[in-house]
Amino acid sequence: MKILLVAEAFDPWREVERYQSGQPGLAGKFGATAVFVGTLRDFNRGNEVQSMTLEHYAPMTRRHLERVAEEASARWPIEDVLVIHRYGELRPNDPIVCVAVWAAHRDAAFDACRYLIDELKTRAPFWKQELTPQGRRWVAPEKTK
Amino acid sequence: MKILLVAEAFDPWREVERYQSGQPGLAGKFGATAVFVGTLRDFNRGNEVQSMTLEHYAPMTRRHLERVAEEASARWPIEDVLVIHRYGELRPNDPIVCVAVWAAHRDAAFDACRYLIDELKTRAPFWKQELTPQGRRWVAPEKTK
Amino acid sequence: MSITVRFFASIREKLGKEQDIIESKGITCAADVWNRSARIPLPGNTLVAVNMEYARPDQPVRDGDEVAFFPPVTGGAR
Amino acid sequence: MSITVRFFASIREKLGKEQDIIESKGITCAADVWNRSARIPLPGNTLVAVNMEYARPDQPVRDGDEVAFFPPVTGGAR
Repeated sequence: MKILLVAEAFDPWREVERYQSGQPGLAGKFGATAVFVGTLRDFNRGNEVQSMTLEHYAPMTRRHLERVAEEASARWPIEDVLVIHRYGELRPNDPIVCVAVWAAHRDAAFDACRYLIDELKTRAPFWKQELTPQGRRWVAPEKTK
Repeated sequence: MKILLVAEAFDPWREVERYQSGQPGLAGKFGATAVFVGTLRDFNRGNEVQSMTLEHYAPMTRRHLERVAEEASARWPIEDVLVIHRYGELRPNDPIVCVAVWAAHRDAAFDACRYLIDELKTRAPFWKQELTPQGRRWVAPEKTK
Repeated sequence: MSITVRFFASIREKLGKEQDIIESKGITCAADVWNRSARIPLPGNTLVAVNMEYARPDQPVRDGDEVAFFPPVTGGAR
Repeated sequence: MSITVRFFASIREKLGKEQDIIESKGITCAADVWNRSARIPLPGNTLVAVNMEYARPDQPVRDGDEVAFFPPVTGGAR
């Protein structure tokens, strides 16, 4: 299990590939990998987005991401988890978050991946501020699904 | 939208990265990418698996994969789909199938990705034969979930 | 004036052939194609495709069609 | 004999400060920390964390604790 908080742009596919190759114990043991990547769009609620700043409460963020990953591991039969979350200033098309789950079977991989992304959105202390041509604005939290 | 049927081992993360970078129209338009990768395990139902041969009905396979991808595009607001399915002889740890979906929002990306993998399993004409120390055996179809 | 017949996977192995070309004369449906080419009863769980579309055994077939018989599919990942 | 106070995002901007260190004397709960440091009423949707665990405003705090106040979180992806 690995939790990464990164200040610079990252390539999620390269990170997933690198993490997976670096876990020789995984080879042959997992039949399913589910990956979710959230990426900064260049528009939101009708406005052009020029950049976004992602503020966070570093040690608390890490603790809660770890806890969500541990909960997923306890709840589903999964082999491994990788979570990468960006912070700092992002440009459109920059990945914001990447969640990857390795499991023997696909249901567990999908369910745990979705749980992770849903939980980290509501529990990890991150705040987004967008820069649009109309100025800076804090992004409002998502309505309950 | 792209459907690839490949005879040789492929790196799904590299293929997803390559496809995404090759679609400049996607940049900034998608906020969510969901990817599923199915990989050959070295065991199944208690037996060691030494290799697997994936037979298919090439033109029918392609037609049905395309149709499933079109159905997903009609049913969810998604931006793009990539499906890669291996055939021929596979070794443990070889990816079998990769499904990637790009969408504005995560629910559509997850739901369409899962629909694609579930549907292709029941509709695309592929047949798996495993080689174990006890000999060759055709893999039985999955029970309904 | 012929119909192409294809067999896959365990059915291919059981029959010992993967392709057949039969006369279309006297053939009205996919089951007729099976009977003429396979010469054993059609196993109950066999899937049938006519021109690469899933079909029932009683689906009409005509000259030039491609008719395939195969066991339940097992693609994708577990 | 002190408590570290942290403010984030729109609350940090509104108060014009991100960190405060206050005397623990006379402080019994997280709301007391807010009142001493912020000097405005606690906005209704403010989240509170004591030592990096989510807490209610009436959660007891003690000397050496870190108490944080922030708006609803917006991490992850839409």
